[in-house]
Amino acid sequence: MAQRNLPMREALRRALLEEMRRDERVFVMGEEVGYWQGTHRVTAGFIDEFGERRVRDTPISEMAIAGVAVGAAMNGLRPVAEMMTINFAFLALDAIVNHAAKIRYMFNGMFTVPLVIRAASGWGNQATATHSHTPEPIFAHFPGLYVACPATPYDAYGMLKTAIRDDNPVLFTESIALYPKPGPVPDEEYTLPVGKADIKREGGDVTLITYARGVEWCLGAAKQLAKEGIECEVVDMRWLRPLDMETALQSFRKTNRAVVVEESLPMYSFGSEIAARLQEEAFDYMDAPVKRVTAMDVPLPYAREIELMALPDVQKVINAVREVL
Amino acid sequence: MAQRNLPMREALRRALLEEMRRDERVFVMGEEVGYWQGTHRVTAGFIDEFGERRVRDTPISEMAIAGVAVGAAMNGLRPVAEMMTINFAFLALDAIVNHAAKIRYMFNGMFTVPLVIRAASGWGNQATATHSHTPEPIFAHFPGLYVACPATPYDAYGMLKTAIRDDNPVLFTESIALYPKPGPVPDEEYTLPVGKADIKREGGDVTLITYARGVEWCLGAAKQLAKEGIECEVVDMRWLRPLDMETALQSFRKTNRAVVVEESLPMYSFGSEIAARLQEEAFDYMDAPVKRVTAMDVPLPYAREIELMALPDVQKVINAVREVL
Amino acid sequence: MLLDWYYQMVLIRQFEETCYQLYQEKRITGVYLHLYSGQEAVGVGALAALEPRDHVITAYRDHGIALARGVDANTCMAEMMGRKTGTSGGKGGSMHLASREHNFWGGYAIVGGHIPLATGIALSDNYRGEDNVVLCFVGDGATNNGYFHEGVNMAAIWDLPVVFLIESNGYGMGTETHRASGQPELHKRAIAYGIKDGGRIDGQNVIEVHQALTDAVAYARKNGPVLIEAITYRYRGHGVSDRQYNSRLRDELTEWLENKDPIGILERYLTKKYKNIEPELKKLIDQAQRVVAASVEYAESSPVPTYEDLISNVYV
Amino acid sequence: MLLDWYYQMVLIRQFEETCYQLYQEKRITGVYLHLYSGQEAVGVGALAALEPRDHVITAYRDHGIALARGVDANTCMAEMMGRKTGTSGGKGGSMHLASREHNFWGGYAIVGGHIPLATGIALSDNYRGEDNVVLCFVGDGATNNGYFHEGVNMAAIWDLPVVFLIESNGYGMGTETHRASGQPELHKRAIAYGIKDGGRIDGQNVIEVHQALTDAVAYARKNGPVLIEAITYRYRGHGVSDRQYNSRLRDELTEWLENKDPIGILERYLTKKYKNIEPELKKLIDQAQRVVAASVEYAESSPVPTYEDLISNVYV
Ligand SMILES: Cc1ncc(C[n+]2csc(CCOP(=O)(O)OP(=O)(O)O)c2C)c(N)n1
Ligand SMILES: Cc1ncc(C[n+]2csc(CCOP(=O)(O)OP(=O)(O)O)c2C)c(N)n1
Ligand SMILES: [Mg+2]
Ligand SMILES: [Mg+2]
Repeated sequence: MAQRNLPMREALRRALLEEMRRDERVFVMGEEVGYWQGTHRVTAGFIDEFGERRVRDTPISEMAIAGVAVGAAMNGLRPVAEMMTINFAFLALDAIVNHAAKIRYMFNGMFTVPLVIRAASGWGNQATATHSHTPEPIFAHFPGLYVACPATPYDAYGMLKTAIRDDNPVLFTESIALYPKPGPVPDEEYTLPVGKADIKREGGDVTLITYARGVEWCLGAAKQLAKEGIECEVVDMRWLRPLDMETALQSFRKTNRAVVVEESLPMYSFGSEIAARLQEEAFDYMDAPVKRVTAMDVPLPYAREIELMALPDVQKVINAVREVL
Repeated sequence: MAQRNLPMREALRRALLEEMRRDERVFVMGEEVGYWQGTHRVTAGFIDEFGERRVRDTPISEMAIAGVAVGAAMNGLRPVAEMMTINFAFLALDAIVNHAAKIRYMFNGMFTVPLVIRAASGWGNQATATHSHTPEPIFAHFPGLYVACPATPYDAYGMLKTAIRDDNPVLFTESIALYPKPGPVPDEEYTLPVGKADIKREGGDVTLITYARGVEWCLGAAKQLAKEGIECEVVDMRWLRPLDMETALQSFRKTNRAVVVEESLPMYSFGSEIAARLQEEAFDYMDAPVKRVTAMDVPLPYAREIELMALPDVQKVINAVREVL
Repeated sequence: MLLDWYYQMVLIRQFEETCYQLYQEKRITGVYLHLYSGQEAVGVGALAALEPRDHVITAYRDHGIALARGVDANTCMAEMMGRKTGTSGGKGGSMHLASREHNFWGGYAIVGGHIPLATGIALSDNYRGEDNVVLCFVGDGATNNGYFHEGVNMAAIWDLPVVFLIESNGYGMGTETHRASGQPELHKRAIAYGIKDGGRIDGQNVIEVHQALTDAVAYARKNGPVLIEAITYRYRGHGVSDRQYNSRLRDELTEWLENKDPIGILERYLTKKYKNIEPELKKLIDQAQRVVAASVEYAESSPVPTYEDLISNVYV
Repeated sequence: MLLDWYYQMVLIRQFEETCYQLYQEKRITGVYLHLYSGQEAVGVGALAALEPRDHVITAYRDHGIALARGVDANTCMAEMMGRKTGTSGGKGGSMHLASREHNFWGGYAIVGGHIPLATGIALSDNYRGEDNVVLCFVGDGATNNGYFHEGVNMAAIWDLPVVFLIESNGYGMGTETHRASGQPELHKRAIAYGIKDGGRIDGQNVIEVHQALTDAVAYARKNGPVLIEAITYRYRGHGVSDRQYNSRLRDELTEWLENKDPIGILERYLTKKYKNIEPELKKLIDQAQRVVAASVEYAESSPVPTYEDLISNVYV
């Protein structure tokens, strides 16, 4: 099958563009998605092709971006609302959790909320404490919402199309650090199933469970460890909700050892849930405790040197793997 | 020592009243804290004693309640801001996480934010999906904040005084269901240390780790199980941040079995973190997987019958204990 | 038309007072029950200004709006009692009535949270080239929330046909408007968004409400958002757990009940204008009582939701 | 006084253009760097209207405010470069300058987030019976955020002495004011809070800014909040990563640079009014250049933070 190397931002852009061409009900709204061409250029060129009706620049009003999108979705459209970065989605937490995620349930199925909220996520750009969150697990705590976090251009394309076509509200996060990273994307259209994890690398010695940018660190660690004959299996969860524990458990039952890697903070987070589930559901397979690699438990500082110290990296993953072997 | 049986709401009220009398810089603000006497009557009578200067009714403006309190704290006061219920704190998440919790760090200690945000929490009143959150772990994910969640009038009194006197921002949650429940409170003033868990019941067979309203379910289960000769140790974490894992681990190293009980939703939550930590830090002591008892992974419905099905209760704790024995 | 409004107001009053009674008897349970008694003319007059194709949305004080929109009293009462036959299958309760077929998009419990939804609902129709209006009820207290500011402004910049109707009932729970709003003449906030200021109207006079809203709806359909403020009063406090009544409030309540009751005002108007209309009014009152009594029976004989209901409709 | 303002504006311009240069050379790194070039008269004129006991707070476009408030250029530049000697120990960066001793409460990066802080800072002083004023800079884009609505309204109901000064530089990132605000004359939003409308002023004329702010500050000190709007322009786009420049914007920029530059305006005023002042101006320009050059040296020779700094000051 013909394919092309695309940076993740281009893969996302292509998916969104195709969906807008395919379905008149799909439109984008958010800060600077139009004339500015999108802060992360995912909507570059859209305003020219689709005009102001379908490409809506909004005020700096996160509560309303989310809330208006919910209303539009309830009444038959399929909004793709952009939070410039997920940090600003904190201002929309109520609209996302109490409205997007709950309306279908509260009214017992009377309304459908086919909404995608896209948000750039992650840290490591000296963006400092308020602008450096990776809080996907926080949103994934709440039922009623799906949370999608692609790690490659291939996944980004297929998952975004899936998210747009799904009738449930989806928080779709995009790692800022991954936007420019290229990867192969087939020319032919495809979608990827909701809530399906993906084995990004096979290996029999230890399972690395991660998502989004963590995949990069895990694959980096796996490559280095392979030189010493240690084979890591890298499980990319891809969706934090629904969470495909089956795939993770299958791998763990094979390797009997796991490290969970995430970009976010350590407490009450992704690693917490995965570790809890592994010991709960595969206790008899545990040859070692599940270790977690996360950012340090501090707000992120500006100065590059200390900012990098606080973040996960390949070496920290390697160290954790050695601990569980 | 002389003591008195007080409902938790009275214990809280007494603590707050004493602190306001003791320290002129302490004041309360929030929706209906004044003339309405406080939605949960924790500030009943305050407006008469302290007047509008120190007892400030606010508009329905959660972002500003938190944000204004932060500014006031930075500039030398010690606000006790009330979120009528923690559900509305979602609207203040940014102000709490990005301002209250981060300002000290971002400005490298230039500012101090001695702020308490009180919020009534919990479900089980047919308050329905948007009004039934117990999201303490969500807030406790973020460094820079303390999160206090008392389970008894004794703790509520001592912890609230501590929170008010501490120079860090504290989210202080109060279980709605516990407000009317009485318990002994010494007449003499006392405070309780930040971040210290408490053994609410000793026992050698299994450790129940919980907080706030979960203590009630755990003690209830312990009582029943004791009749069969099963002795539960009940560890009340009291603070979700700082999290006193040492106390929990000590108990676990003794019993080798644990059940974590919480009122909140199952995923990326309190039970996740505790289970992850136990297996990580006491792997060699695990005789069984750590089980979790939580609310079901659904929004809360109105109808009483099905609402109660979704919630944790004594029987569910007992069942989980049997599974780990 | 006037008789129809009279009937609707009486029906709402009857429904609300019955709810109150049922709550005292613990036949309706829970903590939240916000009654519309006293505010009937706002809902009835305003909804009469809409066409069926237009849309309605409100906050948690939603019983009267649902009934005035024509939603069956049976399903409303069943929802109060958490029954499977309720508008929301017993899962939404008092604060979350809705009916898609009536273009009644529901009651919402987070103060202000429904305001951007109104803008979004309007956006959809506008996107499709339809000129249906959205009528969005807003509490006085809600106008101080960020949702109001952002939601109204977004309707303004996109010229969407939304009528934001503020029900100024004097309080947001216990706080008087002037203690919560720097600008207590709330309709004046229209200027902050460059939208039409629909002014302040007497919310107790259903005829005046209807007239003003007819104008506002016509304006909105053509030109974009309108902000309008109706002065009204809630007889049953904020909600059933409101324990705020002191003597000042009691005097205030008596004054409204005696001189500004919306049903009384219309009744006086009708009896003055039409000779011998009393029997007809009496018939309508009887009818309302029968409908509400039947709704209680319907609700109480309806099944409660089951485990299946608990876990269904979290997702599509 | 005029010469002092002139110096401050030149210092800011010099500082900002140096930052721009350093960023191109990767001697300042990161993604956020929002320059104040073009807006100097607003900050300088407004701060000149304050007493030292008054307070200042702003958003992330904060370099000019810090310098105009008298914060040492060395520590500001050190913060840009993430050094231990920076105002915030290198942990806050460009968007988070502050100086407690100057009652400069900082730059804040969440749009609108600092507005309630301003109200809270004012509340504290007011609580203690002090009549110090808080000057809160607000972006035009920020006025559409819930924080603005709630924060200003709360200042209004408590009559707190806050001057909310909107820096209308035409854009919130790339969106023109009229596309984001239903009411593009932002000062008119004062009426929504029942506070003093300080009107619209020319933000490029430091003398006019100073005069208007002197009035506003005096009013606020006595009576409560003021909302005032200064029309201005940012020369360096939204931030250093702004890649929006098209020909329309280039024409616009040229027009402002040539005819409405705040330094140029004051320069023309001074040279017209005072004979032979040019050498003095030249001296001030030289001085500013020296100060900024020295600040770069200071910053680059300062130590970077260490692990100890990374983990300190999370809590008291
Ligand atoms: C965001 C939020 N904050 C607080 C509450 C609690 N609350 C429920 S109703 C209410 C008062 C609302 O007053 P108003 O908007 O005037 O409506 P009314 O009850 O008078 O109809 C408050 C504070 C809430 N539901 N949501
Ligand atoms: C809540 C929030 N939303 C979005 C952003 C991203 N953002 C940063 S600056 C900005 C534009 C602000 O414009 P304005 O208030 O006019 O200030 P100016 O940059 O013109 O000084 C935006 C959208 C943010 N920092 N915070
Ligand atoms: Mg009201
Ligand atoms: Mg601007």
